Amino acid sequence: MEDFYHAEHRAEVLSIRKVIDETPSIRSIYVDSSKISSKSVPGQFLMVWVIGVDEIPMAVSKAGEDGTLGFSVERVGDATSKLHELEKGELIGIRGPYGNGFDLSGENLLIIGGGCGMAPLSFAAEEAVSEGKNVKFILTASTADELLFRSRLEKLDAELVTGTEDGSAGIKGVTPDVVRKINLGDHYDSCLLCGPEEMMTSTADLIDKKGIPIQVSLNRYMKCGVGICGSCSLDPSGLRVCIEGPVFQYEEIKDSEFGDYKRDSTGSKTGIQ
Amino acid sequence: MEDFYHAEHRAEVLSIRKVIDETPSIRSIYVDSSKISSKSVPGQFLMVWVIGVDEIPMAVSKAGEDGTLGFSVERVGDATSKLHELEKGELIGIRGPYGNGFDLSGENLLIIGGGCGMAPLSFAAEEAVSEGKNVKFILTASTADELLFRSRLEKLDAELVTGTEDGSAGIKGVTPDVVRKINLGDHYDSCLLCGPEEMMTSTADLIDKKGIPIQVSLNRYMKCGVGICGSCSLDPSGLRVCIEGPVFQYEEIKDSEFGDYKRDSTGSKTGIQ
Amino acid sequence: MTKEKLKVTIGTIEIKNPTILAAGILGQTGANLKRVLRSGAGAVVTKSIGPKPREGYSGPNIVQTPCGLLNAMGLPNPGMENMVEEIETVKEKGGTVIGSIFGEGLEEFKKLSRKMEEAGVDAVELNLSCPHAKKLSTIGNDPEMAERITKGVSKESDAPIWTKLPGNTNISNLLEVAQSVQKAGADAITIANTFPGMAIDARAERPVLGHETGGLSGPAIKPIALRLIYEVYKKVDIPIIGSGGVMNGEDMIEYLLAGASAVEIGTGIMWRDIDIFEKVCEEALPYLEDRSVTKLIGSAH
Amino acid sequence: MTKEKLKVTIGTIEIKNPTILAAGILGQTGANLKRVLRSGAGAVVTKSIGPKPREGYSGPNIVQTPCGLLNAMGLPNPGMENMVEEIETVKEKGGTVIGSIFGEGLEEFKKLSRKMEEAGVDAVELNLSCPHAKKLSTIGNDPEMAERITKGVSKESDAPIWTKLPGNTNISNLLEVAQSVQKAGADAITIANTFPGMAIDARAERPVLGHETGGLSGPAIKPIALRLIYEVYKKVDIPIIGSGGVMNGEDMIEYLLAGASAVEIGTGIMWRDIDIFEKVCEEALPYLEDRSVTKLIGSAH
Ligand SMILES: Cc1cc2nc3c(=O)[nH]c(=O)nc-3n(C[C@H](O)[C@H](O)[C@H](O)COP(=O)(O)OP(=O)(O)OC[C@H]3O[C@@H](n4cnc5c(N)ncnc54)[C@H](O)[C@@H]3O)c2cc1C
Ligand SMILES: Cc1cc2nc3c(=O)[nH]c(=O)nc-3n(C[C@H](O)[C@H](O)[C@H](O)COP(=O)(O)OP(=O)(O)OC[C@H]3O[C@@H](n4cnc5c(N)ncnc54)[C@H](O)[C@@H]3O)c2cc1C
Ligand SMILES: Cc1cc2nc3c(=O)[nH]c(=O)nc-3n(C[C@H](O)[C@H](O)[C@H](O)COP(=O)(O)O)c2cc1C
Ligand SMILES: Cc1cc2nc3c(=O)[nH]c(=O)nc-3n(C[C@H](O)[C@H](O)[C@H](O)COP(=O)(O)O)c2cc1C
Ligand code: FES
Ligand code: FES
Repeated sequence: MEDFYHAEHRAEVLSIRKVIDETPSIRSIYVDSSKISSKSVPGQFLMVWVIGVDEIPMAVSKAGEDGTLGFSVERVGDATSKLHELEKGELIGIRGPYGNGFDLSGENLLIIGGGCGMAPLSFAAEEAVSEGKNVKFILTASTADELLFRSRLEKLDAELVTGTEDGSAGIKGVTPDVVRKINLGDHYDSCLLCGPEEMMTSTADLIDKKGIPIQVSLNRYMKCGVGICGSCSLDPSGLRVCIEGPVFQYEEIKDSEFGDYKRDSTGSKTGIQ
Repeated sequence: MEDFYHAEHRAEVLSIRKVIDETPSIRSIYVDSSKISSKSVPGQFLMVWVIGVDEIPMAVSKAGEDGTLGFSVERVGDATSKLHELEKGELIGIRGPYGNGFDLSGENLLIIGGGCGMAPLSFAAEEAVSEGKNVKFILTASTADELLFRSRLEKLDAELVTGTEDGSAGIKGVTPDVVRKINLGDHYDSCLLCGPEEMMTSTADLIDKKGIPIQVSLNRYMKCGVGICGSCSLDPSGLRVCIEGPVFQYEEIKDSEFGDYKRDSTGSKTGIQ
Repeated sequence: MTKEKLKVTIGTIEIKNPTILAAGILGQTGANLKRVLRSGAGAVVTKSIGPKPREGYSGPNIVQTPCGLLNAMGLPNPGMENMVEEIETVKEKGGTVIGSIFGEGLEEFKKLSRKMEEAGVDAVELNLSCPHAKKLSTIGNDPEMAERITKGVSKESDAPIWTKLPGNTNISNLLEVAQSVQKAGADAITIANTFPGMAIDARAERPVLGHETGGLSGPAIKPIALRLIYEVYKKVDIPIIGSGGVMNGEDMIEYLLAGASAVEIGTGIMWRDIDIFEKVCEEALPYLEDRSVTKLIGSAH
Repeated sequence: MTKEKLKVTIGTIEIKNPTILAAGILGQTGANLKRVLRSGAGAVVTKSIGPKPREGYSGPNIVQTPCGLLNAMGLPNPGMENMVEEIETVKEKGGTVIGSIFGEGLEEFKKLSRKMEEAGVDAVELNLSCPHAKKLSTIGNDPEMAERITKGVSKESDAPIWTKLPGNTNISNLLEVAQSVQKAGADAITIANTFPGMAIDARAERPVLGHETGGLSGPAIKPIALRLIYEVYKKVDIPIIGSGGVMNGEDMIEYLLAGASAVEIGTGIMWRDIDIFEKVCEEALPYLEDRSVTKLIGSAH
């Protein structure tokens, strides 16, 4: 078939190879697609067609050399609930990968994740460790049960700190509390941050004061993933989270809508939570 | 620009770089297109857009490494007459090259051309000689004036025989007469033949008896050049002159319409002259 | 059995697989039609034939566009008299042949249809996509004219009548025409033809095609044609033949799911050569699993 | 001077070059519009805005096809109230902004147009490509409705009115609409919008788009849209804005030669990014030689 016939932005419909219920609200879904998997780097995302329901962005949480492609879904509404119902053998559509991904250069990386933000970060941590870097990982959640990928990270040759809001595991407190309580140096080349937006702003503030360059992975309403619908753009720059992001240098977006507001499916401004 | 955007079968509009009046009825036209020239081999043809008039097939008579692309036009009707009027700097459109081209394998080649058939054959002869082959070229025409590319061929390290119907140059007689009159061995690996259809059938008959494999270059009404309109197809095989030809092994088409009839622009059968 | 799964019936005609050579591609000589049948097509449609030999337009007759092809052939054809001979050479060898015809009005359509039947075709396809009375529009955009011609021809003919409608993106207009044509007795509807289009050369500063405008075919138009079939399928009960940009097995499956009983393939030959029919069938098989083609028709609804 | 050559006027509006951001692409926030203006666009059209915030359809909202893109966004937009704010942030910085609106009937169109004027737009574009009373058809295929809305809005408004017509391949129908709209006082006509189309997934056995059908844009449709402009140019005297598949400078020149005074660019951004406007202008320059853009308009006729 001729080259031109290839439609990059058309979902590949695949059958689910494996589902794993990671926490009470998060499930990982795995499919086989060497086409997409081989192109994916940590921080990039997929557009996942939940057939009959919707198409939504999901960070790549695993991209194996054998073609394994995984993402991890928190149940929050229609499409994510449907993803929690699907079983092995059922079909989903996937296009991507999209976005820029994390910059993993430097020797010493600090990675801080909250809730579902762990999905791209675990992938990033594995990649960094396999490249021989020193990684310190701070894993936080509301409660012990919700600590995503804890055992996956424990297997890694990295320093792991856990924290929970209710103290059911690790250090007690919200993410910035946890960061404050541990003895964090300033020798990191880069800090990777992903989680709920409030967690990101409060944590970034702290880390920024230490002079460590921060990369934050943003979450905005996405309809196209290819940079034309404009639903994911940031004020006041017009940077598109699906193209120029989802990972931004904190410097770039410090003075943007980040932490202040986002937009809903109509394009109207709405709160960040 | 993306690959898919490339429309192979769309004319490149070019300004004429040079015209040469070769004989009273034949003119050569040269343009610069390394894109087309670099892909052209002897025996292939171009679809030439005579802007405002028509688009017609023309054999490549020159394809230089510097991007020079040439063809030679006999004035027979509207489009060819217009080509005889155009001057340096005026625009024509060209798409191609199309068709299969001659097979120049073997050490000893016999090349026989009549009239405008010399156009692809001169290109073939030059190519063969440059590859170190032994070439015998029989150049025929109605009269001395119409011996196309005579001086071009004289410059070549090849054996040249000329013949004219009126005897004004070389051996007197129609092509098969000329062939008969010279002492032609049977040591040729291949004979390349191009000219008016009657000349080709009568000459092929002669050469075939010597057991020399013959390649004939056919001329049929062409509207598309890309194998879909069907106007150039041969009976009874349905072989398309624009795709599977214009060069055929004589064996392949001996028992076809070749020499018998062809089709006009309506697709109706008509005489070969 | 694999081959059995590909069989489809269009009204009373059974064809061995759902790939059909589209009208106007390699279709005006018996030799061409036979070659395409040998290459695996389930059936072949002839070039659209008129009463007299016709030259068509001056070139350029084609020009490629992104993922598409524009053509303005101008319906060149050898005329019905000559065509009968060509068709007979095909029917001698066997294979399903559909005779495509175009005319100026009902009487001409009737006469041409009769001749096609005499030549032995398995069905007659009425090409209603040529401009008629109205200068720029086509018979196929006019519900009354389309009905009148379909009814007139089908009443007098023994062969099944397929009415081929133009690609018309004014969907309510197209649905009206499709329903009229069904009422008039058409045995099947073919949708679409090429879509009117043009290319202009930026250096020559004039239209590329000799006829200035032409018809767009190929993968570029597939989404548009597919949607027309999807909508028409909801409104008519006769079989639909899909046409527009079928390049591979997946494309054919899309058309079947939308509601087509078979597909006509034309421009695809330019990219994938004459054995595209065999290739498309091969590529479609995995999607069938253990089902027959007929089970898929319309099941995307 | 190079830059001077690119200037065009559309009625009373002068824009620095003939590339305009098409409606619905990156057009619902002030930040986006400003970014596109900074990237070299001669003007920007906003997303089509309705009276209230609107969510649009469930995804998938887009799917790529050969050389094209299908979208079914469902006209999501923040509503006129919110949009006024966004537009004001653009006008503060300068630059030509066209406000696109869609409504259910004349009164809504009038109200929206008034709001757009208050927000400071340089012109209002009426999007007549949305299905209205007739379930599947659009206002823009109905000459009376199109005339009524254009006339009603333009009578009351100070800003120039551009009427945007749907891609309608029933050309006599389209010409009728174009002439009605001119009579009704439109200052310019934009042609075309996307062409209705769809994609079906062969494995999922259902339409890909959440809304099942959508609109086809991109290079695939260029030949069709170009021909509509070519035909409409012969019949109207007001400026025409071409839209459909402009990817490079050569494409823009083709549109100008066909009769467009400027082009709207949308989907091209997907392949060539936001600076496509600058790129298109650069690439067009060699074709101009020593002429200004205006000299080329309609000269393929
Ligand atoms: C780049 C990126 C990566 C993401 N990665 C993950 C991940 O790895 N795991 C995960 O669980 N979630 C991830 N999300 C969030 C996820 O996309 C939403 O939770 C999901 O779309 C909700 O869909 P729903 O139909 O279940 O919810 P709905 O009921 O439709 O909405 C619930 C909330 O989810 C958000 N949302 C809904 N649709 C979208 C959309 N199309 N784009 C963005 N947000 C939307 C809105 O804030 C909405 O209020 C990511 C989002 C982005 C932008
Ligand atoms: C593969 C191929 C290579 C050719 N190479 C050359 C060449 O190198 N030099 C050369 O002078 N001629 C060549 N010809 C023949 C040339 O194409 C015709 O002479 C030319 O098309 C006549 O066009 P016209 O408008 O001047 O004549 P018209 O007045 O249109 O017709 C005169 C005769 O030319 C032939 N002809 C017309 N149009 C076509 C067409 N589209 N395709 C084929 N034949 C046509 C017909 O036999 C017709 O009767 C070649 C033809 C083919 C098929
Ligand atoms: C060169 C060419 C000639 C055509 N001639 C005819 C014709 O004579 N009659 C007709 O009904 N359709 C004709 N068509 C339309 C095709 O039959 C077909 O409907 C259309 O090309 C779409 O299918 P495709 O994309 O597979 O080519 C022609 C198409 C092409 C490309
Ligand atoms: C994602 C998307 C959204 C669109 N939204 C609108 C819209 O709101 N209003 C409108 O008039 N046209 C809309 N259009 C049509 C475009 O303005 C444009 O006319 C069409 O896409 C053809 O141009 P293109 O090929 O350059 O994209 C939209 C197109 C796309 C691709
Ligand atoms: S999701 Fe459409 S522009 Fe980012
Ligand atoms: S010229 Fe059209 S098939 Fe050969």
